Amino acid sequence: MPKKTMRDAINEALHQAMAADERVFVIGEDVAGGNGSNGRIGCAGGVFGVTTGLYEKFGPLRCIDTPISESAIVGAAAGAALVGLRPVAEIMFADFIGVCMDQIVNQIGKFRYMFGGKSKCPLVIRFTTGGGFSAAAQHSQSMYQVMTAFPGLKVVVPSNAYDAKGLLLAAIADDDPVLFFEPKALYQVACEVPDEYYTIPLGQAAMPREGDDVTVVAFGQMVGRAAQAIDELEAELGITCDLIDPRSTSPLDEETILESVRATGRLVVVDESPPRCGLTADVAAMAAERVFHSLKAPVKQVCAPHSPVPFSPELEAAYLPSVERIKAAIRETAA
Amino acid sequence: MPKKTMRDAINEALHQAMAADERVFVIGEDVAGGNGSNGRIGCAGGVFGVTTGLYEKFGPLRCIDTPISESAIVGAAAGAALVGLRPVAEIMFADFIGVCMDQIVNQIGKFRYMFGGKSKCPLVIRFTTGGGFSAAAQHSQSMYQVMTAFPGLKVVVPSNAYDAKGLLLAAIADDDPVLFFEPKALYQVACEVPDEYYTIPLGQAAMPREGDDVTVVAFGQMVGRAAQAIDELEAELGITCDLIDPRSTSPLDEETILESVRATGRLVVVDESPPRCGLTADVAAMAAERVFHSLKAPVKQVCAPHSPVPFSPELEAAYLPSVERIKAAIRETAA
Amino acid sequence: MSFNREQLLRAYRQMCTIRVFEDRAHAEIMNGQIAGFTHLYAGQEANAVGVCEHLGAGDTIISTHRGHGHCIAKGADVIGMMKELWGSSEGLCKGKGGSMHIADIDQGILGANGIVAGGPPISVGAALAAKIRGRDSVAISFSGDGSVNQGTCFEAMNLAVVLKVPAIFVIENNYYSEHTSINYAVGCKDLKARTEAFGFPVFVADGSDFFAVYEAAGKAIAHARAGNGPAGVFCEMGRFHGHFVGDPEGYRGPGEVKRLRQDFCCLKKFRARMEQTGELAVAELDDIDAAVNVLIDEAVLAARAARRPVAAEVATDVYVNY
Amino acid sequence: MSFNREQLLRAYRQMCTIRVFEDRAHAEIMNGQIAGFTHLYAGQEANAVGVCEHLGAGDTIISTHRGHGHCIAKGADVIGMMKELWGSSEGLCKGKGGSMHIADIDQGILGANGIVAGGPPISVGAALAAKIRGRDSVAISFSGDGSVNQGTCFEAMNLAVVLKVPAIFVIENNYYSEHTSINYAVGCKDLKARTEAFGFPVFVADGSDFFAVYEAAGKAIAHARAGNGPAGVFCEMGRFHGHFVGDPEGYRGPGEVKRLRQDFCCLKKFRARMEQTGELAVAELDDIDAAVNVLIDEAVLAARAARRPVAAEVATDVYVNY
Ligand SMILES: Cc1ncc(C[n+]2csc(CCOP(=O)(O)OP(=O)(O)O)c2C)c(N)n1
Ligand SMILES: Cc1ncc(C[n+]2csc(CCOP(=O)(O)OP(=O)(O)O)c2C)c(N)n1
Ligand SMILES: [Mg+2]
Ligand SMILES: [Mg+2]
Repeated sequence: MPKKTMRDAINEALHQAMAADERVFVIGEDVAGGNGSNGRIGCAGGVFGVTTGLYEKFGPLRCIDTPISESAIVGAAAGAALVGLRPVAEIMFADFIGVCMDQIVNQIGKFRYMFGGKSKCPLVIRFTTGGGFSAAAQHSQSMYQVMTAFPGLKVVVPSNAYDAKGLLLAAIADDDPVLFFEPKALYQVACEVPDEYYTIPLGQAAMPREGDDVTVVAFGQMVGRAAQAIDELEAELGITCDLIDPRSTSPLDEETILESVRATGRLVVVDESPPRCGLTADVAAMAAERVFHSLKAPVKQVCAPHSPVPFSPELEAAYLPSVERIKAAIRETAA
Repeated sequence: MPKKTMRDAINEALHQAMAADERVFVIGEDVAGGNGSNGRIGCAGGVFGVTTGLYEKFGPLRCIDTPISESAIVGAAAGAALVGLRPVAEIMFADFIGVCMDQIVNQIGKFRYMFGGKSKCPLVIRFTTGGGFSAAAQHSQSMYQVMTAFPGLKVVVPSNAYDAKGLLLAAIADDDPVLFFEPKALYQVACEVPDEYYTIPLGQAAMPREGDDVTVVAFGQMVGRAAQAIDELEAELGITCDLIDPRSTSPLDEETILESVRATGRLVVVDESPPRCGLTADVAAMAAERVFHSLKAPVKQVCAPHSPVPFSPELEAAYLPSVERIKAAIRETAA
Repeated sequence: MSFNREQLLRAYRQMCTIRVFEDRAHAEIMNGQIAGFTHLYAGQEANAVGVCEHLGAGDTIISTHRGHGHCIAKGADVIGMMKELWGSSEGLCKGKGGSMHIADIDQGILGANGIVAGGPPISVGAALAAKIRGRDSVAISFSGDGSVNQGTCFEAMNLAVVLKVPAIFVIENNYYSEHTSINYAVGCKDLKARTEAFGFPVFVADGSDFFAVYEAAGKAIAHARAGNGPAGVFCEMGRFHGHFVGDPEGYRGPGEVKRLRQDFCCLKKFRARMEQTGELAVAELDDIDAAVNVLIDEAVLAARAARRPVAAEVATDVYVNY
Repeated sequence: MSFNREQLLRAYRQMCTIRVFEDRAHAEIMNGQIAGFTHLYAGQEANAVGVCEHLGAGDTIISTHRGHGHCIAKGADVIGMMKELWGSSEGLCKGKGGSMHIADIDQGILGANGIVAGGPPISVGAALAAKIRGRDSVAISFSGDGSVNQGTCFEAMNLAVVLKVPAIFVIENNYYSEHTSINYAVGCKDLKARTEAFGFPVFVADGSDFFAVYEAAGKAIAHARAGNGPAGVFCEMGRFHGHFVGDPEGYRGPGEVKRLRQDFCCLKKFRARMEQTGELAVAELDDIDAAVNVLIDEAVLAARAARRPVAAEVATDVYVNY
């Protein structure tokens, strides 16, 4: 199978979704690029190049550049979805949810409920998420944990190129609004990705490692680090773990997690967001409530400190959960 | 001691803070009311009347009406705080964080960190929070659980008039930005409130009930319901509980909670927000991580369903955690 | 502009329906029959009707917190609406939305909206969909004189120009946002000019005169339908009730509401014109008044009798599937 | 407007310092010495300097993602800035902020800002503080031609008019927001007019001409200081580097950057004028160039040698106390 980076896999998904369904269009800042300039329209494909080629292929009515007006971008996607199209909006950095949160949370996320189940709002909003770029406090937040709190929205965070393609195609085909968070630190990471169209259902976890001693749940960028930690621990100490990558945080594949914890009795949850009201607490609390009697040791949360994301590379490295910290947590839990 | 409603207690706190420190001013929509009209300026005092009398007492430079521009309101407070004033901004409903989240989360909450500890941003933003008014999906959210996730902000949610006054005066005197969530369903509830100026430190929980069997942690509007549940259970079954009202969710008085759980071995957490990535999970996970070996039973979360807040009074009553549901959770945990 | 009898009868009936609906809702709220926050549109009817009488099935509107009038004008079922105010599961939104979220997607009503200026960006999206699909439908958003100061509203206006989509921004100046006058909250001297500076024409009318609104809205809609991009409508009008039911209205000048009800009542103006032109007889209008009163009586009775929601309904209708 | 020698020397030195700082930062980023996203101001120096030369200790500025120039112009220490770009704990922000968040509150610099149009509302607050305290200070916010389409920017403009505070909105039109031209992203024909429609005067200047900017900014600042409320400055200028370092610049027309560097270089224009008027000698300007190059060399050496932060510093400086 061909190897593709996550960036290319997502780009391919967008091409295939747009080719398959003429209701799909993309909208966002510089998703084409060059509009109004003396240069080439379509020169950008998003600042990370993820929408490259869509303008050439599908033209200005389906690859739409906008001013820097995130509320209007999201609102425009919402309105188009309400009347039957299937927009894919791009918000460059998840941090910019700050300037368009109302449209996402109070509008899109609530239409169906407020309207008594009589509307559908099938759209996807793509964001880049997370740290690893020394992009500092306003361009490095994960935010998916915060959006998981809001009923009416679905939230996806892939950890590899293969999943990213299948999940995005599923998200675009989904009749509910989906927030799709792309860990920007993984854009250049490649794995085997089929050329054809395929979907991965939302709400279904992957289990990239299976083992007996500890259940490790990790999200997005942290899945790779958790896998490395697990592999090293197996080699070093013979500890084996289930590694669960929920892939979507809403819906969350609770059963896969609970079943694993029932078997191992030990749980470590890893996420790069700060500790308060996040996904590590969410999953840990679920276990403490629903499989308490299976638990043999304290549940462990490995996450960022309660601070904004720092700029300096050394500080950011200390901020994000490292393979070492994950290993230490697994070791302690298994002890 | 005189009895005062929460509305009056907060109003008194604002009067006293403004009288004590000329750097304090209030700003928001209709905090005075009547500007530009043929009627009386100062006619409103906020839509809930909480800022009544401030315009008459302190004049137009310290009780400032604004257009409906929440980002600009919060930003204006932020800028004034950065240069040395101590603004108290009013955002009418916590739900409106949607239209000003960037200013709160990415600006105010991060200045000090991004600027290497060289700035202070001493401001308070007051919001009404929570359900109970049939105000439906866009005027009933709690939101304090979401804001707790963001480092750099302090978050307060009082459960009674006495605390509201002391906490607000502490918040205004605090050198960090404080988000102050006022449960609107409690505005008309009265208790004894001293006339004089006093403060209640942030990060220090109250324990309105003490007992042996179960630790109950409840937030804001839910504290009263939890107290009723506990009182009924004591009368009916002789079960006694510690009831902990954290009063601020950030900082959270972790020690008081953990100490109580160490003693009771049983924990029920009650909040009116939906279940995902909220405060019930936050507190439950903390217990499962840090006092796991003291726990004798599954930790219980009592919260709203994963849905927006409904309009219909019957539906809203079913949505918010009831005394009955809290009792059932305590009973099960104690069993 | 000329109207046939049917059009005239229909316009009057629509305005009258809104008025009676609102006045009755007011009474029922005062009686404690309707919960929540309700904002009444009485006094502004000519604006909603003057705009919506131009619209067809493919066109959409999106409303504000003050949504009843727009919904009725665009064809929402008043009985379903009244049941919704009552919080019944037979309501237009199964009692989940209430006054601030009344919607009827099938009628092209993208909802009342509890967030000031929540609607305009969404409306730009509906307009964009029309452009993408090559249809000639238009998308209307209603905004108040206060709402136009919210950032989302400005963004929507600029985006509509950039994308050249058939979005119509209807600005209803009822002089107040809550307790604050437009004279204070809109900093510039001329809101029409500020709006036009975004790059589209704004047509002005007396918002208490159906014929004037109809004409201005017609120009705006024709402009947009013809593919010229967005347009605006700007009308002044009086709000007869408080901002919300229970508002003490300390911001009103002496005799203000009385004067508004006297001089800026669209029903009175409509009747006066009919008397002048003879196009419709007084008796015909009286008949409409009577029929509308019967309809609203029925709606209230139906709402009172309608099924109350049960707890199991709380968590449904959140997702299509989850 | 007349300038004494000291003023002229200072203005040139400030512009030159920005240019050399930026070109060096560019080189060091290409070398892999500086991490993160960096946006360079080279080509726009006259704008920052022309505005900031009017300001005193009590005045504040708030910048954008493209913040180095504004910070230097308002008096930030360039060595501390360079250390900050390097992510050192000796940096102006202890390495926690980096290029996008350089700030120096004591100098009245309320920070570069990674959020487009994050600054204007905050600047209105600083201006409001001046009004409340009865001081005559002004608060400057810089915005790009793309940033003016963000809702927060519009809200800030209207609020400043409503509150009549001394906020100055400086709009830097460098023709692009990222890869998109102002011709596309600003829907209206005339951005100056759209801005003025908010209710304050906007003064226009050639942003590559220090003297022109200084004059326009002077009018705006005088207007605001005198208690007349906000004002604007609107300048065109060229951005010599890409939007961010690494930008392939596919949106540029043929020869565009070369032409900008040729015709819209503030240093060249300044030197040409000095030659013409004889106010300063070429040698004096050459001396400044040399001195500035020495300073920036020193800054880079200092940044390379500066203390690296350690893990324990990650979670400090979040709160005053917690
Ligand atoms: C974002 C937001 N801010 C504030 C409010 C509270 N609010 C509801 S209606 C209203 C006034 C709206 O004024 P206007 O736009 O003139 O509409 P009108 O009420 O006059 O119809 C306000 C401030 C809100 N619902 N949403
Ligand atoms: C809210 C927000 N949206 C988008 C971005 C990404 N972004 C950074 S700079 C920029 C372009 C800004 O253009 P302009 O205002 O003209 O400033 P210039 O870069 O030309 O100085 C964009 C879109 C951002 N930082 N914040
Ligand atoms: Mg109004
Ligand atoms: Mg620009």
